[in-house]
Amino acid sequence: MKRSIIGLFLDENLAADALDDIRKAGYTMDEYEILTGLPYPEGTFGENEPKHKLYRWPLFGAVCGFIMGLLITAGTQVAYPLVTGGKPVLGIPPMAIIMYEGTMLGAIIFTIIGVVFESRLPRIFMGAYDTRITEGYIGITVTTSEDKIEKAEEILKNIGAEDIKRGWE
Amino acid sequence: MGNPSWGMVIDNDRCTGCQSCVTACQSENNIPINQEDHFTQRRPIQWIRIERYWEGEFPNVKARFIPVLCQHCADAPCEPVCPVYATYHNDQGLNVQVYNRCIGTRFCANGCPYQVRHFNFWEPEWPESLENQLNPDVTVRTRGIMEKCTFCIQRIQRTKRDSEKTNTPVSDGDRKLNPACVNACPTNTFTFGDFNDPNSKVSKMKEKELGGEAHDDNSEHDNQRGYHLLEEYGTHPSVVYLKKVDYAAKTVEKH
Amino acid sequence: MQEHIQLDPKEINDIALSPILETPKWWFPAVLISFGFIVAGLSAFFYMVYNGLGVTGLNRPVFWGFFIVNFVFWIGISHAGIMISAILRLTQAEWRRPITRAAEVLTVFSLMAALHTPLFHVGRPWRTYWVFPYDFSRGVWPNVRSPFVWDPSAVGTYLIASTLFVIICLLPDLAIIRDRTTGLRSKIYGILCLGWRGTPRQWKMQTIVGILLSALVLPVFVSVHSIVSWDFAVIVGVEGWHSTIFAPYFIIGAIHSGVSAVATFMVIMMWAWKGNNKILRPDHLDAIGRLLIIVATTWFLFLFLEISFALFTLERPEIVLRELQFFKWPFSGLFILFLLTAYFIPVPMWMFKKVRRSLPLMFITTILVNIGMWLERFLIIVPSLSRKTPFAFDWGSYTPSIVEILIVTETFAFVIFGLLLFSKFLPLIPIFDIKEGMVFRDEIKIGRRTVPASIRE
Amino acid sequence: MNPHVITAKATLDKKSKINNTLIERHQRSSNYFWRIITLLSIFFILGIVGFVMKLSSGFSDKVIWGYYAAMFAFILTTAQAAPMVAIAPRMAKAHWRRPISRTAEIWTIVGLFNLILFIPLLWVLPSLEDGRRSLWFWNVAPEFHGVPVFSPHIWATLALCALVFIGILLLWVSALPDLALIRDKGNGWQQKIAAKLSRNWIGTSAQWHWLYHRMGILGALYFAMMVFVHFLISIDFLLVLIPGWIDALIPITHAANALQAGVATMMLTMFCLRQFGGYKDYIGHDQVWALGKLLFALSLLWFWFWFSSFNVLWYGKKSNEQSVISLLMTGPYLKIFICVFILNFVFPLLMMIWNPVRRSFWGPPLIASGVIIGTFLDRIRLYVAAYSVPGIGDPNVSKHELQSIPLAHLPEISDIFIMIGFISGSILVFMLATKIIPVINIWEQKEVVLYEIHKKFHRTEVKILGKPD
Repeated sequence: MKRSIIGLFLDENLAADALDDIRKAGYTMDEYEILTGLPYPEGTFGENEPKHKLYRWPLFGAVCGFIMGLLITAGTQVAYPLVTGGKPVLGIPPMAIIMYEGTMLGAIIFTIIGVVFESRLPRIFMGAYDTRITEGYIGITVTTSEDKIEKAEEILKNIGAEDIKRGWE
Repeated sequence: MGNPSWGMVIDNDRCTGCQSCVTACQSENNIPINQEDHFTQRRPIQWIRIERYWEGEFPNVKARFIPVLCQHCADAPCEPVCPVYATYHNDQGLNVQVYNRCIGTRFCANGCPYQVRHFNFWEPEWPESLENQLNPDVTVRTRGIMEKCTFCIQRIQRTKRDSEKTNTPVSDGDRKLNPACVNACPTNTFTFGDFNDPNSKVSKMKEKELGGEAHDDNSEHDNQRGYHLLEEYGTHPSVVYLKKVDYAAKTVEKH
Repeated sequence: MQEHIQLDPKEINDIALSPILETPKWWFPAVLISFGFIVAGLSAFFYMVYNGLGVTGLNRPVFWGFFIVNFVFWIGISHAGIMISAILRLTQAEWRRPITRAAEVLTVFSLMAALHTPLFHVGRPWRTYWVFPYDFSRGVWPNVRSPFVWDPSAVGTYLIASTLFVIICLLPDLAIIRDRTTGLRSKIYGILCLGWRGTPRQWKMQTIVGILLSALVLPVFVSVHSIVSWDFAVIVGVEGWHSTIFAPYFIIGAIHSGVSAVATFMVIMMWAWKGNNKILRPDHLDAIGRLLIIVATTWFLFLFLEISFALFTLERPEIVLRELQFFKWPFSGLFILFLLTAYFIPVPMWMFKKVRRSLPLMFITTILVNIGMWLERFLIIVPSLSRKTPFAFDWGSYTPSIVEILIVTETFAFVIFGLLLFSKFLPLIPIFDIKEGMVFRDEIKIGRRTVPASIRE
Repeated sequence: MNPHVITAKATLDKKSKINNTLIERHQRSSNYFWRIITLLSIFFILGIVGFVMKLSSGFSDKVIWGYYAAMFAFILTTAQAAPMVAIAPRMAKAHWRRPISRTAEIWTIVGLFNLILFIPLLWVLPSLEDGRRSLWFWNVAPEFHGVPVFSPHIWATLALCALVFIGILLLWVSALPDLALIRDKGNGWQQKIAAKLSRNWIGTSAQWHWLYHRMGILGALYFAMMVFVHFLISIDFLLVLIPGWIDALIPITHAANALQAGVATMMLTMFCLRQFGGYKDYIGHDQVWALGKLLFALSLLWFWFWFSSFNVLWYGKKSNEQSVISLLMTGPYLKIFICVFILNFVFPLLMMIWNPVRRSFWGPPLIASGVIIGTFLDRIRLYVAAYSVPGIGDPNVSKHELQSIPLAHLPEISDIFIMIGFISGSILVFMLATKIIPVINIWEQKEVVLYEIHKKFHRTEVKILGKPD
């Protein structure tokens, strides 16, 4: 059973300090998290840079799409070989066009899936969250076991959070 | 004996523009009667039409006639553009139209430089008195699809069936085989036959009139009258036209 | 150039969400009117289906008319969105921020409009699904050599891509609405935004996907209109169509009309929701105006090339066609109107900063451009068909019927209707993008001078 | 937009340091440098020999001039397009251009050299009287009688001269402050030349304003003129020579290829300067990164232009178009075409989609060299084919169609001499020019120190770019 707590800040520096203290207090990086209403430059709060493998998704998708396109074009023409206008069955230019579209479609769809997956969405339980975050507040959540939660609250209070709320995880 | 490659030779020198081929075609192929409003709307359906051009100033005016029907091109521009294979080239050198498959994009009609493809803008209808003259061998086309000359494929198929029954080869120039327009023409403008059979009448005429190397207006070909309609589009039609013998002006029909 | 107003996130929320949270009074009438036009157009369509295409003005040889013109036109408009958002994203142009979403949404709806135009066009609409390879039972397949099979593949890809693009960029803004609203609405938006919280990881993905998708969608966008142009260019029989320059010519034309459409849309947004004036500034119109000058001039160059190379052949049919196109009434009149509206009126006006920064003038000029571009498509398609072959016997002409006009208005109404609905339920302004811009904007002081600057990671 | 791109550390230096180091680099030249110069001059003399051999063979038969024309077109598409790399980013106010803008501008001098190559072509190309088609519509209708018979020659020459002139003017204007710097701080013969060239530049704000203004105008003019020249050359010296070739896209394709080749040239030049010229501190990652992206985009563009004309010609079966395809692609020049296709499109595409390659120092230059070779082969494919087509006078050539496909025309010894000679010649000119005008733009280099600031943003380090309007 985990508890989670959120402290709200208005000033970026204050939030950054709070994050430092929490780190010093020995919370591991999967316990604390910083929530912002807009994308700050990376590492603004000294948070650790998230790792991701997003760039593999479009490539994989492209390969799938290409194969799909190949099946549609070559497959249909071989299965249904009607001569039209003296054009060769399996003529390159028409196939190239459709295979190209297939490739791009695959790449794009997989990119979207990849993004949703890599940003760990969809998320069912919001945990500790505050609606003011989307209005410019910066939230620092600590999600940890019952016993360590008090200390986190302590830290957030001392550093001077505007507001502190508790939530369930 | 491989597959035939049906084709036609049209001698413009013989054509008098009497339109009997048009009538014959209409009645053979269940083409709805083109009333006046069809023409005013520019939507008549004529699988074969007589193009009429006037030359010169009154009083010495010359009339030129070209019967134009589907050329059943070897490299037909209308075929590859159809998204659903509603028109394709069959093994007998015919450019066939599949009415059931057609969805009516009218792309083929734009592709065809001869403008022999016709679109059913309306549901076809006949006067009461003509309901019973419809040809049972030919489907009546619905609205919203393309249709065009088939070289009277129903006649070709029937003759083939008969010849298979009686084991007699299809005889060249058989009236049962010939398309309606060919039979109807009073001046034998049309000759129909198999270009794959070197002894057929059409092959002989083609050899005589269009033989030798690539046809152009060089002097050694002066006596030859054969040409393909709009051959600069590279469609390789299976209809050969013979120039009108005209000492005044050469190659008028070629525009 | 950028005099700007620094806003804090809350103000930005207020401005961007005002169309959603309180409905302007003109909204319902507008929706009703556009919906009325849609109903009228659709009933005209069913009347046409019932009676056959004879009720249109189409004939032989002019087999393609208003519907195809309209199809090409809407495909053209749809190229704005990706043009603006993708290219400006890749070049990191700061002024893109407020207009990307609007442009993309315009793309999506105009693509939908374009995609249902072929239904009106074909002779048997209830059979249109035959162009898709679905029939495993009978093994009857579509003909992949046909440009009309390339079209669905390309346009479909483009529609899916741009729709997903819009949706994925909407997530953070949906979260904002979720936090602003209460009760059921909040629940719904909460589900829609997939429980967005705004962790660094999520933001990083957002920033990356903007760039990555732009790079991926750009080639699609180029291919789409090239393929549409090949519907015409591959036809050898029609003199005015068979030209190799068509693909780039159509693309640049599409960008011309599309970017103008975006400018029009921006002006409308500024007028409709007064709050937007804090975010959508004349600066943005100015920037788009400059972009338009370049695009328009390039397009004009292509037009010039297309015409001069057509005459270059000096073949009789070509000359006849061009005579009809340029000198014979009514096409001559349309042609002059087209030149004036598409180039000679707007571009000289855009040269002046005053014009570029005035809402009404930009509105008028960009509307003019789109009238011109619609005429361009008309002048490419109809005269070429009516002088199709050397057979003077079969030359034709074309006058649209009321049914066609109704159906064409339907597509316009459809786009407006879609945009209205979107503006009611989703933010037309990319809120988080604006906020990012506010944070990333900076200044460099050099002596007495301050130079606008921006943070680059 | 990505953290892996490090700006060259020189951008962080003080202005004075930049001055001293750059002037020092400019004045010193190793004997390594002079050794290359001698080698190149030897090759160049070889080229002159080939040139004379060509001239001696006369202008009557245009077949033998095919490779010569290709050579001319190649220099036009590479060296004379390279300055765009300076002009376009300067208009877009992109800061990465600063270290290499001068390098790009110096390439304009090679244009002078290309003019020499151009002159004989004027005699090779027949006048309009032989009845071939032309965009000049000579004698097709009474109202066109005003057009002179030699319009293609006249206009192409004027345009080319204008291009070279504008280019050199642009170089001179943008070099003024640096020349003044050498005048003040330099020594030796370079200082004397600089003193003459730098006129009375003292850097008043009026002068700077004048400089920016002129550079903008000249840049725009250069671009317009370049496109115009490519139009004229590609039509009058290429397209019209093949009867039945009606391809409205050719002028634009020609210009686009030039942009691609120009970027490739700059990429390669940059690489050499960095590796061998000793400008490691000035030419950094972000130049390679930006140019690499450009090169990638332009390679895709190459394919798009090629395909959109090929597809149309392939789909329709008009005989004149089929014969053009078989002449230029599937016929005698098939092998060359395949190489071009791979080098100009496939290779860049497959390499550049990998971020590691795009970020590396070796990847983009490698691809660039491939693109340059590809462009060279492409010019050969087009021009040699076009020039090997017999003229209209020939009986089996009609105005509208190419009846018989001529065989592939192999280079003679003089052709090979000319290729070696004139390529090394243009490099020679470039290298000599760098001795007079500093190859790195010193004042733009100093300017960047104003507009590029690295500062702390809460817990992280960010780069702030200023965009003066």
